[in-house]
Amino acid sequence: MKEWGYKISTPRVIDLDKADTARYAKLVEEVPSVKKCIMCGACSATCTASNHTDFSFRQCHLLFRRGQVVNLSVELDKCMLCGKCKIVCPQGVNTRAIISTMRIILSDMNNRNTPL
Amino acid sequence: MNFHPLVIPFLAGTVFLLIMISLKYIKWIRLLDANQSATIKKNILTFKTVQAINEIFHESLLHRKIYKRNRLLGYMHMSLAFGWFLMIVVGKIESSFYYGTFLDKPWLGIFFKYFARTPHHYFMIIPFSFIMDLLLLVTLSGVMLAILKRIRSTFLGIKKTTNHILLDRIALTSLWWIFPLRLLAESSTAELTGNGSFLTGTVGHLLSTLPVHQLELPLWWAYSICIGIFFIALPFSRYMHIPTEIVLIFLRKWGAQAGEVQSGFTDIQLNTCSRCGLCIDACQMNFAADINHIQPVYFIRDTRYHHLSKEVADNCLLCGRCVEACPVGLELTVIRQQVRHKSEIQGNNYFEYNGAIENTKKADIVYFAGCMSQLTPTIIISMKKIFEEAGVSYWFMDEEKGLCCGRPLRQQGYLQQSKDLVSKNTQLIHSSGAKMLVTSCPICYQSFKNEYSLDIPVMHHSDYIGLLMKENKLNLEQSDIEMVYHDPCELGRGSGVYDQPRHVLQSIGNLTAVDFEKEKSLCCGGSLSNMVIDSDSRQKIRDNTLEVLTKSRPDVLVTACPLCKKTFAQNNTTKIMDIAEIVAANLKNKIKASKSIN
Amino acid sequence: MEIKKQYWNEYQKEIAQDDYFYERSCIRQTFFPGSEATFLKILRDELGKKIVDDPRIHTCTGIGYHSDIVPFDTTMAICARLFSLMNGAGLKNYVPSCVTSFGIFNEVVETWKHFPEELEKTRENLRKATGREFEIPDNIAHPSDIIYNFRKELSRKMKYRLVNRETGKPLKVVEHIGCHYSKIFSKSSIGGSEFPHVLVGMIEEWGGEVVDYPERRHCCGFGFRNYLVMANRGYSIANSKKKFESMKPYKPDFIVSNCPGCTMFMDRWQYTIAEMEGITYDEYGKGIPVLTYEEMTGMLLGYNPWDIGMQVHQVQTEQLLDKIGIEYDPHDKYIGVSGKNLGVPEKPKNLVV
Amino acid sequence: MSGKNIIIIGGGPAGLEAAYHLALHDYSVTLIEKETETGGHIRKDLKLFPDFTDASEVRKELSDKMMHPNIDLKTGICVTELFQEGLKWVVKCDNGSSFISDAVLLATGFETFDATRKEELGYGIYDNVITSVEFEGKLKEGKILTSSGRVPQRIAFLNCVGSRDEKVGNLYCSRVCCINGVKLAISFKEMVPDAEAYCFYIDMRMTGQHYEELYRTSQEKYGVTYIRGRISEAAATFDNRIQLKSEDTLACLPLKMAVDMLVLMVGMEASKSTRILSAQNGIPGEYGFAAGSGINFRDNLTIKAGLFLAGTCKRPLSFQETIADAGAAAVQMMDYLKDEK
Amino acid sequence: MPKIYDLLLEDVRFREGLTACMNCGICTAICPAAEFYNYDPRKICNLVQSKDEEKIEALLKSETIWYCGQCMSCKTRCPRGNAPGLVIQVLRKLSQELGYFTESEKGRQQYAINRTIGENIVTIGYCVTVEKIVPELHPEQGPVWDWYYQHAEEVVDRLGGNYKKDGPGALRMIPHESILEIQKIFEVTGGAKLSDTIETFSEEKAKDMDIPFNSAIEGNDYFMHVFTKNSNHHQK
Repeated sequence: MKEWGYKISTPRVIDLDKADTARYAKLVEEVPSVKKCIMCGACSATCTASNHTDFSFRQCHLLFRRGQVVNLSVELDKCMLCGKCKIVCPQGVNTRAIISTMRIILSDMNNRNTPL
Repeated sequence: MNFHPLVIPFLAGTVFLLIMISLKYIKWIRLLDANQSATIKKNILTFKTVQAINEIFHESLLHRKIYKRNRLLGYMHMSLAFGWFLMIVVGKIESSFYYGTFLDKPWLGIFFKYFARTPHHYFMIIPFSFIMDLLLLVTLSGVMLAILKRIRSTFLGIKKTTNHILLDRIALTSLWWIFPLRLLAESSTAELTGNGSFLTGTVGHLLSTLPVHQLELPLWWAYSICIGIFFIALPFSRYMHIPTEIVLIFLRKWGAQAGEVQSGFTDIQLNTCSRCGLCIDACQMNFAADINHIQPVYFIRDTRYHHLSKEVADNCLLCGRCVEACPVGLELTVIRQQVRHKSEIQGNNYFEYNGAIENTKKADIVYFAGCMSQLTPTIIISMKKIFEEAGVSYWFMDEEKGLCCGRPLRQQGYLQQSKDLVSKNTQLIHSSGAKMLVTSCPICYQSFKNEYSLDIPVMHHSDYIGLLMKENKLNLEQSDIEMVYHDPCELGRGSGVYDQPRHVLQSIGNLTAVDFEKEKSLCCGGSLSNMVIDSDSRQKIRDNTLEVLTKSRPDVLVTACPLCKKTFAQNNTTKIMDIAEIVAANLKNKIKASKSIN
Repeated sequence: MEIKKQYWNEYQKEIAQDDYFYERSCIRQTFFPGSEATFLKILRDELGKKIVDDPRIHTCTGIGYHSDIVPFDTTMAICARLFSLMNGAGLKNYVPSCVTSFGIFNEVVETWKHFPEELEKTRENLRKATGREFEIPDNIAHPSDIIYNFRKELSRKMKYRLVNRETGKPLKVVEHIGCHYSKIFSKSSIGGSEFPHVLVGMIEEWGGEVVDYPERRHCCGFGFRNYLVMANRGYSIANSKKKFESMKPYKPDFIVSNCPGCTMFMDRWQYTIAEMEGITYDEYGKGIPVLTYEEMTGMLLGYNPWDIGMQVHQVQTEQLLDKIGIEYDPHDKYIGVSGKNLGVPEKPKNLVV
Repeated sequence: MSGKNIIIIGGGPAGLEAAYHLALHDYSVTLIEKETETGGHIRKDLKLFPDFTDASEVRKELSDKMMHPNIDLKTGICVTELFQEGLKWVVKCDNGSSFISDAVLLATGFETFDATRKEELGYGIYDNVITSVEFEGKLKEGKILTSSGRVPQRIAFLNCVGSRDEKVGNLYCSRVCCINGVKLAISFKEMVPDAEAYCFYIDMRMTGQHYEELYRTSQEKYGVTYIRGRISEAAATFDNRIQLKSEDTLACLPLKMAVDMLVLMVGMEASKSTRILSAQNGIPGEYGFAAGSGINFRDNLTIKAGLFLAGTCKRPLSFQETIADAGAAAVQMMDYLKDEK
Repeated sequence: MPKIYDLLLEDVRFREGLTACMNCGICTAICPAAEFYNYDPRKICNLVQSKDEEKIEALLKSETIWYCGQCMSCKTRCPRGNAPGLVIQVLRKLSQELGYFTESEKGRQQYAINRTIGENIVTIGYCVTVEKIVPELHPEQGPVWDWYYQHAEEVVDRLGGNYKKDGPGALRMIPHESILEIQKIFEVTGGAKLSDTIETFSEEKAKDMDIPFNSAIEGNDYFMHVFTKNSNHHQK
């Protein structure tokens, strides 16, 4: 076999034609208030975990929305569920429930090895 | 004669019941967790056992707790339980006398009048049938009340009664029928044989207009069948609480406690719930937010029958008001947390970034404000002033980069994650060599007290301020300011801190009592423990609580929890202050509190 | 379609009619020397134009500049020297063979317009280094502009059309415009940045049909440092792959580009993808031929394919020649200048040749 | 009668509303509209944001006001010349007629941005790329179909087309496209509830009353998806859908998707008449709009005594703002005509 | 040392390339690098316009600035008339002048480019020629190229070239005087200086990483290291 010294890069684009939105649908069903998010980032600004690491709830939630769930559960584990985000959210989004529900949805996925 | 096929339904029921109960007992005992069995073994042969028996007599038979709370309701339970109990005992004695032996057929007591048809050669007949009629009358009065409760619960001072499943209805109806049928059956026999007394005799005469001969046997059959049905339904219905409560009382007296995961002891508690529904009225979700499908009675039932929904499990403030209301003292909030346990998401080392956090500071006191206090900076400013004023050497543990105490995770069933935080915080706290930990957040306080095993005392600032005052390190300005105090759930019911904050406040101004105080105090609605409830319902609860608290139009509503403060503040018709803020604002001479606090 | 035409008319640029100064391209002359020769031949023999090919010319430093090892000042001065050579030849119309050069010259001239101090600095530098003076050309045009300009004239001289001889249907052609031809200054491109007409004009004039596929405007992936350093080539190939996947459903007969780099890469990457993953983007596993616009023109004018360099493509071009019905001598393909047979390149594992 | 007469150029909301107020105060008003019917852009609308009022109701109310005896409505003729003679104003039209008045109100409105100027978005090239105006038209017809006659299952709205864009020379914000996009997305979801609607935006500028609430409703009730990013290019796919490329700037990742229909929320530009007439009278202004004599006060006045401005000939305004502005202009004209002897 | 931001401002390409960015992401949307690397031109512009010296310095030391492929697609579309591609050029220039480029894997590659393209320009007058496309280092060039490479003169000249000979034509030998002029221009305009800078910092880095380094390319481990090393940590 020929030695190339490199391999073809894979795209890292959000492809909404391929992205699996079933998980997000499930999240909406469990935590309807997620729909009210305006991505203002107040949650990430106040986050106790973000004080220590680059964890961003807003980002995680958006990636989940867009079906970008690779390594997301590892990221979600950084949350301590302290609840500050919920208190500062101007839209009354139930942020903690979103985190917990995303964790459960993702872990279900891991256990069964089948996307929802 | 001493046998007739009509006793068969009764016999069948009894045998079945005894088998079922013993099977359940065995299962539960085998499912107990390690420390539970250990403590039980330790205490089984102590005076505690006697105490248990005493309690069983008072609670299971006399229903003292309920009686104290609601006399009529207490009487209802007592008349049913104790009345029936005595009828069985006295009936047994009577039949023993009659047949001259204690070892006669077990059913003869239950169907005594039917079999003892020739009473006249037997001298004790008068007193015994009098007592038996009396007991029957008492029991019947209980049944009347029970029926009345079903029809108009408010008559017994209950706003909302339990919405029962079919099985419970069957058991309930059969139970209700037992005693009227016994009355009719005995009366008919009395009419024929003359073995009745003031009740059965009289009713018998009234029956005489009917063809008593033909009626007697069917009535006895019906009586027996009702008992049979009741006994067969019992193990599957709410009435399982009767045989279970006894076990619970023993185990509890022997020191058994619900752990962080479910065990046989959980099962016992699940079966002990009589679905009386007293928790429904106690629950703010019910009376303030009109959410009435998630109360402990339903939660416990669904858990027992294994069809608990995530929503029912999670939709609870864990305020603990139901625990206070529960007549059989179930650990309702603990069981909720048990079922929330999220094993599928367990793992290890969730917060690797904790590694970076180090402490080099040494101090006498570690001050942990808590995440929520970061959103109420005036509490933190006030605490700093108070420490300064009192000249305390302290280390502000979470001033820049704090961690969560771990309780919120625990409450949602993320036990492993929670433990990771506990161990890191423990390490930090000990590293400071402090002699005491002070926190501004009741949630953290509970956590440090019950979920950490720290080798130093933990105090909530409301308590700690009292201590400083005792040591004369703080003097406060007395004024005629009108205050009411709100007991935060985690601080009051959660940790039993009721009086200390009140003492502190009394030395600042006039503290007016409110309708629901201390054990009965209301939740602000902001609780972290409920991840389901929407913001509208939260607001309903908050407003209802505020209404109660501010009835006396106080100048200030004082609380001792940043979360309560934040929640109330979102609709503040009245001025809301944390106890630390009002103290800092009223420090005598020395550093005067800044305007920002008033 | 109407709207596109409107853009093309809007973006008509000034192209000199005669007297050109030619600058060779590093990549073009290295990989497709025949194309440059063909261009000169077409201009001189077919169109009878004057075009100077000065031996003293050299790189514009473009590749070095865009891979950041050559400062802008240096690049400006180097361009200035090339201009002064043009001035020396008494010419005013500059024709850089390379699209990157074309971009560089436009950028340099624009910079001088906006920042006269830069122009002064450059004059100063060139004087200091070489004692030369220079004047900015009146007109900078890419060879493809010139071919486009004379497309009708050439069309008349053509032996062949871009038509499938069997079916009589127009060939489906994918055109790829070098990014630096159109994207840096839309005004410098015929048809503007979005729908450049420079190749479309030739293809449609000569009977072909242009394929409009989603990734049409996407870069070929050269990315300068991204190809120059072996470790980065995964980026380079991935971008071409993206284009191939996007054009595949349209079943194009060939690809033509006006950029030296793009032509070479889109040819070589098809080979590499075939060898790495066994994937090709045509039905027969041969790949889609990639031509330079000079080759396309020369081919249609009836030049011997092996004289204009169609044998130095990795994706074989015979399939296309046959479609159009161009006669060629297979034995002539691998003959060197001296007339001796240079032997046949070895066959790839997957790509059919 | 006051004896004073006034000419209003432009029969859109501003012109009509102003004409009515002036007529009420006994001025004889001549209103000139180049189209054969009045109403301006409102005629193309089905519903108005933010409360989904029927556009036809609004039109009716406006045209009813034209019944006033003091108003002389002249439609189908276009003003070509406007100049001052002494204290009088002269208006010449393309049909040869000319009018004289004591004051003139310029209510020449706006034109929507010509989307073909954003080539990369493929308007006029790909059939399924349409403008917000055309989409509103489809709503009016009561059916939304792609060029191939299918009901779109996925549709994208792109904000800021022709606004906030140096490449087309419009640095300003057209102010109403954001809310209009929300309105259209909701209308679409009401028609095709199970379809997906995406709005690509840079900032959601919900400046008017109830705008923000409507935005929230669109998310909560209709599940419209908002992506913060500007679409960079649109291209037709093999199956004739539209492939979009943008960045999801909040996820910091490039984003790509195919939609059945792309709707360009075209911004407002100064109308031809505004450009011509304000140029003839040396009225200054940016982007071809006519500027009033002051930003804070005298916004409806011009440097020329007797020449007034109302509505979107000055700058992008919402319908409600235009009506308010027309009233203000009318008052200013009356003040002027009172003083002027 | 002056502020990095001021140094950026000194370059016309920076002034040309960045006015106020509105973070619309239109550049990232069609950026080929953003598609295959953890790269976002919008974020870079936003970071630079924040004028946060610390962040900018970190940026100059990062992998990020080296991902751009200089296709300039961003310039075409920006609604504020910016050109992130130009900004990148200036950032890279500074990263090299300040010696920060050796801090990143992609930055270190500048050495390899300098030793190939850079040297070619000043020695043979072109960025590349046939003999510089060594098949071993360019496997993707394929068998046809191998054949071409072996018979360069025969093939080139048949195709109308003038391989390594005097006079005009493709791949001819460029007259010596011209080469000298090129070299002089490089000295006067800082081209030579930049080349030396890259060389010196790279040599230092080679020492730190203790990888053998020598002035030739053959047997120069550092060259091969930067030319071939890929940590594959460039997507996230």
